[in-house]
Amino acid sequence: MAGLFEPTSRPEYGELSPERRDELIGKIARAIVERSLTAPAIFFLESTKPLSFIGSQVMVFFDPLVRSIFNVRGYDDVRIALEDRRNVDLLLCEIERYDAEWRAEVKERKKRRKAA
Amino acid sequence: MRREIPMIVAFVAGVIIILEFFVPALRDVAAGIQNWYLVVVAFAILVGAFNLLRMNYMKIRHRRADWPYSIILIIGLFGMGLTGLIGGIDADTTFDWLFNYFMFPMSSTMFALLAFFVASAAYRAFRARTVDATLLLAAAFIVMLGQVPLGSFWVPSWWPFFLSPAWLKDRIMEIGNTAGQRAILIGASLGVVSTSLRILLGIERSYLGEE
Amino acid sequence: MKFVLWLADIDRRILFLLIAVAVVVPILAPIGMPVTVTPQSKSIYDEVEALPPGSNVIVSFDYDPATEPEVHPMALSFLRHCFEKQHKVIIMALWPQGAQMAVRALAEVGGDFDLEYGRDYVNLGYKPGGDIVIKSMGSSIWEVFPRDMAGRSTASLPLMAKVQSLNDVALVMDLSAGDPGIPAWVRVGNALYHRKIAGGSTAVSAPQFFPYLQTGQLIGLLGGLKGAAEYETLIKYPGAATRRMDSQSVAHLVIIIFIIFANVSYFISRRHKEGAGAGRAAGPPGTP
Amino acid sequence: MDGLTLVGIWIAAVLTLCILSFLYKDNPFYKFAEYLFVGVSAGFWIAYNYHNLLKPNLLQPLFGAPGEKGAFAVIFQDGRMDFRVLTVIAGLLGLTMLFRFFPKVAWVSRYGIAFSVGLGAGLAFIVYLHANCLAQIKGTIIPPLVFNDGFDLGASLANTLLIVGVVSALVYFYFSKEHTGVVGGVARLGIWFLMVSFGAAFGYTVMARISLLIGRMEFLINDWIKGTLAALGLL
Repeated sequence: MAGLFEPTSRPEYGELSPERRDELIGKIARAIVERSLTAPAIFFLESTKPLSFIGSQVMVFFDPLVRSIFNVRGYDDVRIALEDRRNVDLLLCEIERYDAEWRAEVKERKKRRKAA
Repeated sequence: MRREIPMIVAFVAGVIIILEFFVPALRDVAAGIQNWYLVVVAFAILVGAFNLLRMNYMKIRHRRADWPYSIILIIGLFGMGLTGLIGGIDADTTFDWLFNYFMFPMSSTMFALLAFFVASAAYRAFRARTVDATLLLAAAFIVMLGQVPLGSFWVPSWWPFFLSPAWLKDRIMEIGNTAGQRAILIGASLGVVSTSLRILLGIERSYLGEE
Repeated sequence: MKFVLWLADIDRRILFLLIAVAVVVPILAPIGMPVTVTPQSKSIYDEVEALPPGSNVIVSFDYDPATEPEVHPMALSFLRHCFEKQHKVIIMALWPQGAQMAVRALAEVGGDFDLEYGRDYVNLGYKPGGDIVIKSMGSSIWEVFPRDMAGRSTASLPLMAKVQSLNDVALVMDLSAGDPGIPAWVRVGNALYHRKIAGGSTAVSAPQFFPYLQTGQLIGLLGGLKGAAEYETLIKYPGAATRRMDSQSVAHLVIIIFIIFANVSYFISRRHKEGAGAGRAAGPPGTP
Repeated sequence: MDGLTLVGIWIAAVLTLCILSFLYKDNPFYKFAEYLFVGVSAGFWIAYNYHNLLKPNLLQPLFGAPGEKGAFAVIFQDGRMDFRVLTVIAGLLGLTMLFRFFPKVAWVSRYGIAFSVGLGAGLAFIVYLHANCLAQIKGTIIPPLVFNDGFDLGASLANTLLIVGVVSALVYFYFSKEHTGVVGGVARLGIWFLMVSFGAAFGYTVMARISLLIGRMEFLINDWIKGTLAALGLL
């Protein structure tokens, strides 16, 4: 029984460091924006925000199963991040910020290509 | 051997299911192991519930943020679970009463709450900023209008049918939506098919965990 | 200009209030708007009508209380239609809450007909496992469901004695709030066993199923509350869904007005600011 | 309405209001309901799993049910073979899953997992290929020009758009980051089709959520307020 209720090497019950949180949020935001999914993602996140905790608990429930079948990195981190609803807001802001940046960059690149 | 035998088990189980379509004699064998699968899934659900209990117990023990609420969660889990296990789950049992007056209202209100957020998300996110966003907005707009009686009652008789919300909605669903959803279905199914094949051939082994 | 900026930054609680009013007023003062029927709903109705009386129909309850207002009215009208046509109804569930919803539905509809349990309908209860459950039913329903919800041996029920596998079933109606649900029945029930599958689903997942309609893998689809209201109209027994369409109409109208306001204010403020950061007129999304 | 039902309706109403209080702001009442909901749902699932699966599909075939002998009794008392005894294997495979929680013997759980993953993969391979891949491709191989007693412009347009939409959206999936040349142009078109799908899905989502809210409001108005007034003889 010893290991059962003890922390393991996995960050199962820990809290997310601000650096790790920002890294995760940045990564998700980039993946969304670069696939041109900004608009649908904002709508989806905005409209399901109240359920973030339930989402995290569903992840806890399926954790042993998901982990059995797939090798998902960052599963724990996403789950822990979801427990705090404020992180969804941070993600929304980051998507909007990066979207503006990315679109400016693409425009710039097109201009340069035309000039060349 | 701790990895090889499970890999063989996975291969044999999967191949029986596939071969059954070509070898009718395997039908009884397949039927038998399918029933086993259901039992294993039932155990997997118990494992999930236990993991939920374990995580919340640790949250309480280590006094993490919001830990007192985890006590409520555990009370709910045992209250509902034990009532059902001991008293049965048929109509007019205590379990049924708990379902009707605890679980039912919470489950439905959680999702009803989203109505408000969907409305405010529509207000905040549906802006014709780019071509993408405009298409999204236009499709959503027409579908919302075309779905309800109020969206069409104002249409006068001389109005061209191809500009009526109900007609436009049907075309969006049958053409644009069907095309997009079908691409998603095909793309996702190719992913599932290749993952399944990799599992059966022993290329994908992450389900075996670390060494 | 001030008004436009105020609109762009409106406290979302004002929007919440407007939605609440839009929903509540029609409940207190019903309008009674007519419901038009789409071909997707009509084809399910026609199929039930065309089956010879006494056909075996599976109704799979794969939804939960969270989607009850949309899907439950479909369950009620579909059961009513089957019982009117004297079809034999086999109830099952791939969601545990679905089994409980089936108990409710039978209590609400059953009393209006002269029905005998085991002869006219059965409730086989819930099994976990989704696709595999349906797959097993293709070889033997008795084996997957050895006992019904109340613990009686399935093979001993007069209705089930004649229904050994999916091949003995004329139609499957799936009431679905996700997967396992319509997708699982299409994948296995239709693709492997060539059963006719009809579906009633939440509006959230309905758009996903349109590709199946075009290929005929799904014979028909009731989508959300509108679909439920359509079926009530078809069987000429208006109920909860038809009633709820009033509130639905008004709420849609309010949201559409929101979207128009938001875009007008967005364009005006963008022109006003001429560029710089105008794209984020709404400001960062904040908690309520 | 009996007393117990009235009590139940009041509990339901209070829990409903706890959750709706989130509209004002995140608060302890909402958190209370949120955690309770997760707990109760898990408990519900456990009870159903036992009564609807473990009992009829595992325990009763082995140990028997009222009026019916189990496999063990047939074998050991009557001395006859009963193949239901093979269900023991299912029980053992299921039990291995529980070993996950003990790091030293966690490898045992691989048996149950490997069995269910393998079997699931076998079925998924066939049904996804059949229903979601081949059938969908077949549904897209349709004539771009339709003739029904002459050229049918509407049907031709619909078919052509469907074919173009599916192909371009697939191009987008597989070359999503390329934005140059012909492929980039086709992928761009694919995004537009996907945006129409998402827009339609959002329109439907709005409809769904509103429906659910209507259901809750009907409960509060008709069952709770009017019901209580009726029980008190005021209505």
